[in-house]
Amino acid sequence: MSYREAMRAAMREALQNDARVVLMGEDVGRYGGTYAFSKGFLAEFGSERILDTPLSELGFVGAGIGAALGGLRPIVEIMTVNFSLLALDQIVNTAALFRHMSGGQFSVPLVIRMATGAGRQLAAQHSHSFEGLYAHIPGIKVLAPATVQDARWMLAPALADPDPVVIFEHAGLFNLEGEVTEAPEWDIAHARVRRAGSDVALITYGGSLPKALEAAESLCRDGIEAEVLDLRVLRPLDEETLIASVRKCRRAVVIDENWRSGSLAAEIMARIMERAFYELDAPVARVASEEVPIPYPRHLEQAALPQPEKIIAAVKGLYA
Amino acid sequence: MSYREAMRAAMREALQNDARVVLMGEDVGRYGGTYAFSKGFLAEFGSERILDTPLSELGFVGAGIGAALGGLRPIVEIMTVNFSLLALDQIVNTAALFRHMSGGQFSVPLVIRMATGAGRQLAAQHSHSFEGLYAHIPGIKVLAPATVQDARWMLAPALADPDPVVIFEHAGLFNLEGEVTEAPEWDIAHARVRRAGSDVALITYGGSLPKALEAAESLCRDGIEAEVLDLRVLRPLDEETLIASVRKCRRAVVIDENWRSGSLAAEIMARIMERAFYELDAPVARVASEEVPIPYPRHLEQAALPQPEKIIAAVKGLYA
Amino acid sequence: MTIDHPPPAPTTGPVPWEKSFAQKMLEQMLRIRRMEEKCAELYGAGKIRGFLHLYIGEEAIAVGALSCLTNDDNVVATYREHGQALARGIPMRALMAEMYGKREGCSRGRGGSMHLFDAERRFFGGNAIVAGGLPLAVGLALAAKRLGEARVTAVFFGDGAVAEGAFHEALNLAALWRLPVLFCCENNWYAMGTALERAQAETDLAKKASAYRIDAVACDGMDVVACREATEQALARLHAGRGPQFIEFRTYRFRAHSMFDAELYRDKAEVEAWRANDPILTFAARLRREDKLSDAEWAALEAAAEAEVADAVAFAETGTWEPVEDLLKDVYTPCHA
Amino acid sequence: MTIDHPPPAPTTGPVPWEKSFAQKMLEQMLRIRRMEEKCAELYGAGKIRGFLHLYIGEEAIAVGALSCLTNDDNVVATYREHGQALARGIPMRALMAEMYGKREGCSRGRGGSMHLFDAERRFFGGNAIVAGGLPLAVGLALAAKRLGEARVTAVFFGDGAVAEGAFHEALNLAALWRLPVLFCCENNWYAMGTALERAQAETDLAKKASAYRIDAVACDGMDVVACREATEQALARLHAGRGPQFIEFRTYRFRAHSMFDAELYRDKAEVEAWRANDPILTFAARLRREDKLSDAEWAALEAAAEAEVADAVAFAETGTWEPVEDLLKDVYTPCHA
Ligand SMILES: Cc1ncc(C[n+]2csc(CCOP(=O)(O)OP(=O)(O)O)c2C)c(N)n1
Ligand SMILES: Cc1ncc(C[n+]2csc(CCOP(=O)(O)OP(=O)(O)O)c2C)c(N)n1
Ligand SMILES: [Mg+2]
Ligand SMILES: [Mg+2]
Repeated sequence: MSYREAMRAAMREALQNDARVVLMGEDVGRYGGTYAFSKGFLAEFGSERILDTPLSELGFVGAGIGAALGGLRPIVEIMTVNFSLLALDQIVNTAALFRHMSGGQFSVPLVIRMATGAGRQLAAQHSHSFEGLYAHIPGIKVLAPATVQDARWMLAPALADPDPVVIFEHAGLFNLEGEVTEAPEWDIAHARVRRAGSDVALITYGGSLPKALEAAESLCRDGIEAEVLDLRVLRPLDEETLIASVRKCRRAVVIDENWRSGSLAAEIMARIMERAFYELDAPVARVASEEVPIPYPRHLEQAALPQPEKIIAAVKGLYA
Repeated sequence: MSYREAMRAAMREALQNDARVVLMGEDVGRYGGTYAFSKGFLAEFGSERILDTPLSELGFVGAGIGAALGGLRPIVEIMTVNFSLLALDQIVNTAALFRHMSGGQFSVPLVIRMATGAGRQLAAQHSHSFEGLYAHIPGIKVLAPATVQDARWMLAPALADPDPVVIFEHAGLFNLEGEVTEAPEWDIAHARVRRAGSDVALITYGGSLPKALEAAESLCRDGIEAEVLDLRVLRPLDEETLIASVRKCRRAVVIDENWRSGSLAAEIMARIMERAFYELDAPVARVASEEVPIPYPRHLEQAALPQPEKIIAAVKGLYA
Repeated sequence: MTIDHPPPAPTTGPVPWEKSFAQKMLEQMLRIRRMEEKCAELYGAGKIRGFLHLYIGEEAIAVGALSCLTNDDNVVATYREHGQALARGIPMRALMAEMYGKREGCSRGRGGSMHLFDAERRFFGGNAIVAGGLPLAVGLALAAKRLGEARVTAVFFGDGAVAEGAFHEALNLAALWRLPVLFCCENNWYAMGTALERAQAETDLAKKASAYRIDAVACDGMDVVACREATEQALARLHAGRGPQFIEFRTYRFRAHSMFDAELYRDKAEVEAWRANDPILTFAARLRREDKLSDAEWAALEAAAEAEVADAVAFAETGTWEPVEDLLKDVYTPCHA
Repeated sequence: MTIDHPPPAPTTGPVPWEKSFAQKMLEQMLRIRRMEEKCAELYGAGKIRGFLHLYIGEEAIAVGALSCLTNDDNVVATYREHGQALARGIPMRALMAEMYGKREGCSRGRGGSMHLFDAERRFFGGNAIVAGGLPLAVGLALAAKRLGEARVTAVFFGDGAVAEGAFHEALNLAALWRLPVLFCCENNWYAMGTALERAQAETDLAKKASAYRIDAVACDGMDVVACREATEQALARLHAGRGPQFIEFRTYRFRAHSMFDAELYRDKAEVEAWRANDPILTFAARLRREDKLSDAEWAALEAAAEAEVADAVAFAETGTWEPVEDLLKDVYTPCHA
């Protein structure tokens, strides 16, 4: 099954199992979803459950928050992370703070999904990656399904979570094919080792996971056994699993499509500094996006993004 | 002179020296500025230069961008960082990207000022610190005047800069008194050592600088000579000065009012990891805000924020 | 001397209410007034901190509008929400304790004056981002509609909020989806120091709202009778299936915007002119004229309000501080809450 | 069979223009059409990548409206801006090279189809955040007014943009400050797959705009004559001191929203009905009837457009790729630029 199909299956299941679940966002209905994630849903579930919204990111995200407070279990789709900045005030100042500033009286059981990432030549305004920015906000949880299995099984626990959960789906993964189990195997609290290794920990998430795995295969041929850790949950971070990998390998490279400065990778490096400094054989390195708005031409876009070769070079740099 | 007076003097000078400079924002005119920064300006410069805007953060920041492109040199005041999320789309997707996506044809000579920080019991929605978030964005520059001198002299070079500059003014500093030189002493590209020391580098900026200095005085009494580095420029970071301090002291604590995870402090730690790992005698520690929306009661608010005692404890922890 | 925003003439007409109900309305306004006067005092004494926005002068709106709602309805308010909170039935003790930041406060002390909440009374804040509560209200109404609940969501906001994009998006959504939202715009002519005419190209806010195909009316926000009637009529239209409703309550804040405000932007004469239209005094005068309020009854109401305020302050004073060890509480919902 | 958004009857009335000017307008529309048809082909061939939004069917608007502007005026457009870019005078070569991502492109290849820019021609993008260009236009107009420049800022945006808060804030600011902005709303009835009536409570967009106290009119966006006249009249009102102006151009996109669109949301019959109102063919037919266009002239226009397209493609093909070493260029302005 593809990542897209997995996400579709997860949404259908949610809509079938719980009448309180609604899907709302731009073009989720008639159009079938910008990326065809909800094709056919309008016919299957009706316009009471599948709500096409006007172009009003701030408004409909805020409405999703209110709907969650009012007893629904909304899945709000923001077409892409690029447009989510328009809604950020509601996500931060309402969704994330509501429970705290009400002294714990209200929870906001809201799921926000958005496509993220670059790589399809969509240029500066359509290629952002703001996972680190969202992972900075107390009060929300942030997930990054990087495998078909996670695309299939992360949504249900996110909907079951009493607090706002933001799910980042990297557009580069949508056609990825993979196995899916019959039942969920894993929770939404832990990172997961995708490839065991002992020489270097490649720590990553989302759209960079395939690149890290590719780099690991290549490194293996050079005799370096890389462990690939998929963070999966970007807030709150599963620090124990992260530190365990680093302790085991004593070397680490963080791969992150966020712009380098202030990336989520920086936070990972800070955690390692705090918890595993004395166990490191070399400074942790990072492979992140270059500090440039993503350019349109393919060669420049690819040069701006993390790539397997850069990961390999960074790993080799640790041995220099 | 106070920080407030210094900022006022800087703005008056800018308005006097360059007819293209306009000040725009909520209540900058009749009200005299939320924090009285522009009291009397409307009478002095007229309503063509001092523009009260409706409550429309996205709109008037976007208008500021357009005005900069059109030949003005706008100072756009966003009342506080808390409301800046409403304008973030324009800041990121228009101001920061414009030069790049036009292939270098247009620059956006815009200055955005905003009050930041907690400490005045304004509770969850009015106590944010998003410096790290802004410092993540290529295409803009980010300044944090932490002294009266910088409040006086950072605005002119920011206005002279051809690119968008965001200035964070910590509300806890407004009544700070300090000396001001007749002419600018320092550029807006470098960090600055505010107190020389050799045992530990306290790296900070903005509203946390006085706290770091206070901690340094106390540590001195215990025989620890702390160097206090004021970053001043949060993007692009002055990595050389930062690394030089760390190399000299071999120990460092980063103090940052951002929430701990994904703070600007994380980026500083990452840079140190990358550049000075082998020169460290202990892992770099950080003192940041606790991961909680800022609570209203004073004792909880203060407990959530960086404090001199926490800095001292963190420094002592490096020797444990 | 011309006044930028002249008040309407104080209403003198008959009060179409029974004595007991009329006195209840008066009492509600008086309770808000006395509580807030005490808050101002406590602010001066450093007992209340942060931002404090007083509702003094605008009491007729909260009292008149909320008197039409049922316990099942939802209320969303702003940072200037003491009046709504009290009129909604949150005990004054819990409000005062909240302003002190005490654990016994209605938001357990975490929120303060700007963030009053009460789940039991369906009071959804206390939202201090201007216009931030509007999309929230739309969502609450959406949930009610989808879940087949009869409840209405009343959302309060100022004239300043009308300029925000959130206002536009929320009104459009509510109208498009025909949601049971009652938009209550408290037009006090100023957003901090910015007068309506310097913030809005169209200063007729009801007209502005009607451009979203929403029924919109303006009413005298200094007259509790008018406020209640406008709300009743709007609710009737809403229940008749005419979709969301908008009421512009024309009012005035007698005090500064917050406790840090030199009031450079408005004329003392304007403030005085509106003060002459005090919603409590004019209503009391009407009741007296109609023999619905005796001197003794007025004195009793005064005494009761003052006693309640004193009791609330005592309650807040003896309230407890949440221990610092609990700092990280309520960022997330505990697993087995 | 009913059609959700029926087209107006094709205009058949006389063309009030001299032959040469009329032919120039036709030529402009044709150049856009042929260029875009080629773009679609090149997209299929993988030469153009990313998102490609075609203007086919809407050409009368860009051509008619921009024909009224001077070189000193400002133009702000969206991601569907090939038509405006070409009508504004950006050479087709530079546009095509940009769509290829070549250094010779009008944005040096960095922008692609959605980010066409030209400083010399005061063409401020190519903005791909829906409604994002509106506040920008307000600011450009503010600068012009403050600097005493006579220029007007024309900003193009779709019907979908009208729902965004940015629209609301921008219109209010422009009206409040009486800025020289010409708001050009291209109402093609759909925002991606969302029909206007499922996005807007008030579907009369000119009426909506007039709620900001802005002069607002609707015009037949399939008729280049009507587009030009509406723009001329709006500019006349603007220059007469009536403040910003709003024109709703009613039009239709003949193609899919972008190259990834199964068009599940609209009826083929609706598309066909509008195609029968093709702005180029109907205008050409009118000119023929009035003897302002001969077969030979039409053939010559066609041939010229095709030659220009072929030349532009050849130019783009032989264009160069910016070296990877320059990746970090133009994030900031070089110190001694
Ligand atoms: C988005 C946002 N911008 C600015 C502020 C600061 N602020 C708080 S209240 C206020 C004025 C609001 O005026 P209005 O909506 O008329 O309500 P009023 O205070 O008059 O009741 C402003 C500017 C804010 N809280 N939120
Ligand atoms: C803020 C924002 N939200 C969503 C999108 C994705 N998107 C691109 S074009 C479009 C439809 C816009 O419709 P309209 O304004 O009518 O213009 P048209 O494409 O019809 O010319 C959408 C939803 C975007 N680019 N920006
Ligand atoms: Mg007001
Ligand atoms: Mg459209």
